[in-house]
Amino acid sequence: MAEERNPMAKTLGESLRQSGVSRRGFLKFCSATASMMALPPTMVSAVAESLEKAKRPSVIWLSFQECTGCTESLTRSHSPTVENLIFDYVSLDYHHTLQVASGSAAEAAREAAMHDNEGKYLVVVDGSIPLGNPGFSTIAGISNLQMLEETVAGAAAVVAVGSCAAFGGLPHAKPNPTGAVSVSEIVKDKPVVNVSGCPPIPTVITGVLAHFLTFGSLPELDSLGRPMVFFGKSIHDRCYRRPFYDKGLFAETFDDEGARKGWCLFRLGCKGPMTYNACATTKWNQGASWPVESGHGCLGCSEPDFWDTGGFYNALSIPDSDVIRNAAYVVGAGVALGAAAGALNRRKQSKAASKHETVTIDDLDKKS
Amino acid sequence: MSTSVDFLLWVRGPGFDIALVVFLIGIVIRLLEVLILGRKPDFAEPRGAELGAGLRTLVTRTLPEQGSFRRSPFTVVGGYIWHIGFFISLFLFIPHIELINATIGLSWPGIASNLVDAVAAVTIVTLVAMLFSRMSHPVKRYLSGPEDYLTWLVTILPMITGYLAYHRMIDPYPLALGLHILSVEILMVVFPFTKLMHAFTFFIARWYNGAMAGRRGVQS
Amino acid sequence: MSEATLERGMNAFREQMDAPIASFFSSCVNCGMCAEACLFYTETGDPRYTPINKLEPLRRVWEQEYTLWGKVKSVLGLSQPVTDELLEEWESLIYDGCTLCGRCSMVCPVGNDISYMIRHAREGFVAAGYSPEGMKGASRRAVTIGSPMGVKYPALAAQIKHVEADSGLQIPVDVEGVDYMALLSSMEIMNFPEYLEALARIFKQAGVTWTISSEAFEATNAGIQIGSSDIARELVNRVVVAAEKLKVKYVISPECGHAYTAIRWEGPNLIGRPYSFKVVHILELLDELRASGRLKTEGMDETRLTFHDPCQIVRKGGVLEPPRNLLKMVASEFVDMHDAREMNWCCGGGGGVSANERAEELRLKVFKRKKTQLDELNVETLVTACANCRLVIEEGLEEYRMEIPVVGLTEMLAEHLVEDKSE
Amino acid sequence: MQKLQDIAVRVETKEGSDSTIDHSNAIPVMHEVLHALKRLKERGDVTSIDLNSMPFGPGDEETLLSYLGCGEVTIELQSLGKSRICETFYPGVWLVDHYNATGDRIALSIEINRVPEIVRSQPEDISDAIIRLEQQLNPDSTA
Repeated sequence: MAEERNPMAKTLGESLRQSGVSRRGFLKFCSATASMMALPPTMVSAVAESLEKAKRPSVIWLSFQECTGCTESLTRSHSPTVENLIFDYVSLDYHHTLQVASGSAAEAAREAAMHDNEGKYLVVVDGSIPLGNPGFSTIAGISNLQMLEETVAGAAAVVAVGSCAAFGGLPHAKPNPTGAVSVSEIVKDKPVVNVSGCPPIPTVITGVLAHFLTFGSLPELDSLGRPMVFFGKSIHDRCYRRPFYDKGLFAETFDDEGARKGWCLFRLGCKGPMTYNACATTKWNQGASWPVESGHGCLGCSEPDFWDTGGFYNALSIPDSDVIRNAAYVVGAGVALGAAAGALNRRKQSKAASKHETVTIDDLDKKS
Repeated sequence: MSTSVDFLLWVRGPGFDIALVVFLIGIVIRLLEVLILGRKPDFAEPRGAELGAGLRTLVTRTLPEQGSFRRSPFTVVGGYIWHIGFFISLFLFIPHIELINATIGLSWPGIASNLVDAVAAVTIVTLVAMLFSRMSHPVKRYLSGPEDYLTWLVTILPMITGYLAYHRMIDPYPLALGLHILSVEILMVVFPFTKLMHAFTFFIARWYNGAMAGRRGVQS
Repeated sequence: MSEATLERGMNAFREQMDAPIASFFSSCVNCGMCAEACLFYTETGDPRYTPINKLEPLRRVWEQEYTLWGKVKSVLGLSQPVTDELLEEWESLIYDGCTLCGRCSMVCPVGNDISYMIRHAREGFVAAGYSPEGMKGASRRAVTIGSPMGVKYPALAAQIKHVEADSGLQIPVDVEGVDYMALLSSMEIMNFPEYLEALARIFKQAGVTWTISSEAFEATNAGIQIGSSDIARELVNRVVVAAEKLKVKYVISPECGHAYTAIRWEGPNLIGRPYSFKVVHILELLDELRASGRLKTEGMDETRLTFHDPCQIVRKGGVLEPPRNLLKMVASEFVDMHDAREMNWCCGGGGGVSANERAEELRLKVFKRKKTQLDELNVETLVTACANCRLVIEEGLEEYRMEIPVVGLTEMLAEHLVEDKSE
Repeated sequence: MQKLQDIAVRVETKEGSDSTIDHSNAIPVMHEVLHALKRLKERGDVTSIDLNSMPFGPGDEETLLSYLGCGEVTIELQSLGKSRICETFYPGVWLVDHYNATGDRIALSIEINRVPEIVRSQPEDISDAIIRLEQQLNPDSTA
């Protein structure tokens, strides 16, 4: 009975074997897992070795100021499916949207999971936390901040899923009426992984969870706390349209010849060069496509403040101002000032000429 | 200025506007300051025409005089490499062309980015070598003051930040891009107040030199 | 009695400022290439002799008084003022260490005419009282006596008599209405009287009507060398008055470099109007006579010889082709130096340096440049067309124990003149 | 419900034909395969290339798969869903295509090996087989 209630007692290897999965099947599972974690195929045996001993961690999923897009994304995960995920990888003990329990039963489940897995459970957060007024977002009468703080207290690590949780996201966009902040601005004493994206790629969410399951640790992170394996390269660097960029072939509008030929979308405001994510390789919807492949530039949704970078259709480096008009005024002002400076110089010149005392042979010497 | 994106937004917004104002006003003032001074009339009977000789010198000074080349090949070759490299990086790198196109509507074909990358690397190395030369060559060391080192720094900074941004060696990218733009803005702000002005005034200088010599019947 | 003061010097610097100078200072990038064009640097290795560095005082005046930014810097106390100490230190650079040869102006990649600036900078130095004693003396003698070497007309008259006796030719003096008025440099009167005889013989053969003015025979202009337009104006004016009084069509500048610059290029600007006559260099006139067939020579000099291009006549005077056209008439083994014509190296004594006794050691040191050039060629004779170059080179050759005779081109031509048998 | 991958995506080309646009990311993979095959022959090195991590453009994967084709051997694996393993036109180059229980692809890779690892009978499974076989033959010997 205790075993039933605490799924972490059994290793993944044991539970798979018990359910009649062969070693070959296990290896297949490991290959898929390695691929999901974006690990090289040479890592499959290491993955297998770890997974053999791995225990399904308890996961508590908290949703704050969010749109449920992240959960929607997760449920679109095909590798593994969300069912696989829950059955094979984790014990999802609390999730607003997915759990059957509701009301006080739901909160009781959360508290039980926290109690039973003290120090070992994983907290997944989607959505930002309003600091402006705790009342802006509450669950069961508990403010987001309070719930986060008490849930995280006994957690092993926190995964901030989606750009809202990772960087504040849309609620944080100017002028940020709710005073929204990211998870990492509140949680300072636990490791926080940011799985940014609006929404994040489902495989990336599951990949991070799988990594925690497999190795019992968090993956290597970049400077923004994102897993390197998924966020280590820019969209631009892995974009199949990159050769067009290098050749200077750009679509000018969304329906011109260049757009039909699949040329680079840089001029249409693509944020690929500044955006780090795995879209270009992992793609979306069972590998069907991704934004650039469907003909629209990257919005940079996995980057901090992507909402405030001055328009989705403007290139990042382009100045906002009307340069030609400003330059005209400025040059006009320059001409006026320059003419004045020039006139001063002329005056100095002619004043010197008028002050000129003829040099004669009698005043070649300096008298001291 | 809490995040790198805020920083980027500032450098490409108000920062750029400030730099542009200083750059343009500064250059126009400097040029007018020079030109309005004028020249005294020359009553000596000319042997040759000023115009043709002046224009020719404008072009011919681009090539070094043979003897100077033999005596200071490093200065000449290094100067060529980094100037050309700088201009290739500035004007033939596709994102720069895009920027110019987006701001003033002029466009021209660029070259492959990896080629620009190689050119930029060579340019940076050459600029470093030029600095060593400035610090070690007796004449250059003697002539050099803080301004010479400052202008070197503000010239190499956009090259380095551009290189780092292109290779994503600064994280996060908006910070890299912001630093690159900022370094260019520093260059623009410093420009009118230093010897960097030679990029504009050398036209005037060469013309006067050629014209004055041409008047005497010598092609300088 | 007035005196030279820093204030007068500063005023002169301010007065000299014009668009060319401002554009030159704006353009300098301290690349140091002008050093390599200057024999004072190449032969001493002292970076202070870098041409653009010689202009530091003028540069400061430009930056601090003629640029908005420089004015701000001055107010903030970020710039160093021009002081007596600075001028004193720089005096030796701008007078002893520069011959105004203009070679640096030919190589500057941004196009700076450095020697133009040095000529103007000297105005400030002289007004502030910082010029070499030797040049001051030459100026005083030129103004008071009429010649920097102290030659008065009686001395010339004696030489004329001597030449007339030697050659049996008449030297016309103060003849009105002739075509040409010839000028001489004191050195030609005192050291190379052959020049006068050569003129007489050539002009006789070519049928040129000419004269010498007893009032203004001196071609040299110490004012140009010391860098005082006021003194230069006084000296040029004497020539102009004499030439206009004698109603000549042309004034002939002799084989003297800076005399040509003074009378041909600076003169009209010093007196502030064009001349009523034209100025030709003797080589220009000879070349013209050659071209029109009025100058006939016979025989060829078969020694291996080369031509030293005087800076002020060739590079800064534009008399490029005549010397070579004329040499071809009389020399079969003519070779050019490695750097010749407008890129020739200075003898080291121009721009007043030869009149500046304290610069002698330096002048002889930098003569190594000419020595190197000559060593490369292995010539037997050196021809030139400037009395000052000639004297400086002769001294230099003596210093380095080289036995190469130095000949004036005009005299050389006269030696090969076809003798008129009709008389 | 119709699956997304079942929606026919046709890449439009200028001529409007069905041929796919080559974004030329297939050729570099083919080169990688060639080098791996040489290593397999010379040193017996096994290589596996995960195609999920390739920055393929539309049509690139199709192009690559059509280059590789399907050769003499095709193996179907039934374990935690179906897996299709086939030797390509190039012996030693295998395409390993894993699906989950609901029929979604979970991994696609190229393995350069004499026989793909996953096809070999695993020692653990062999041990298990021995036990089960013994049980089968001597149902009474174990309790």
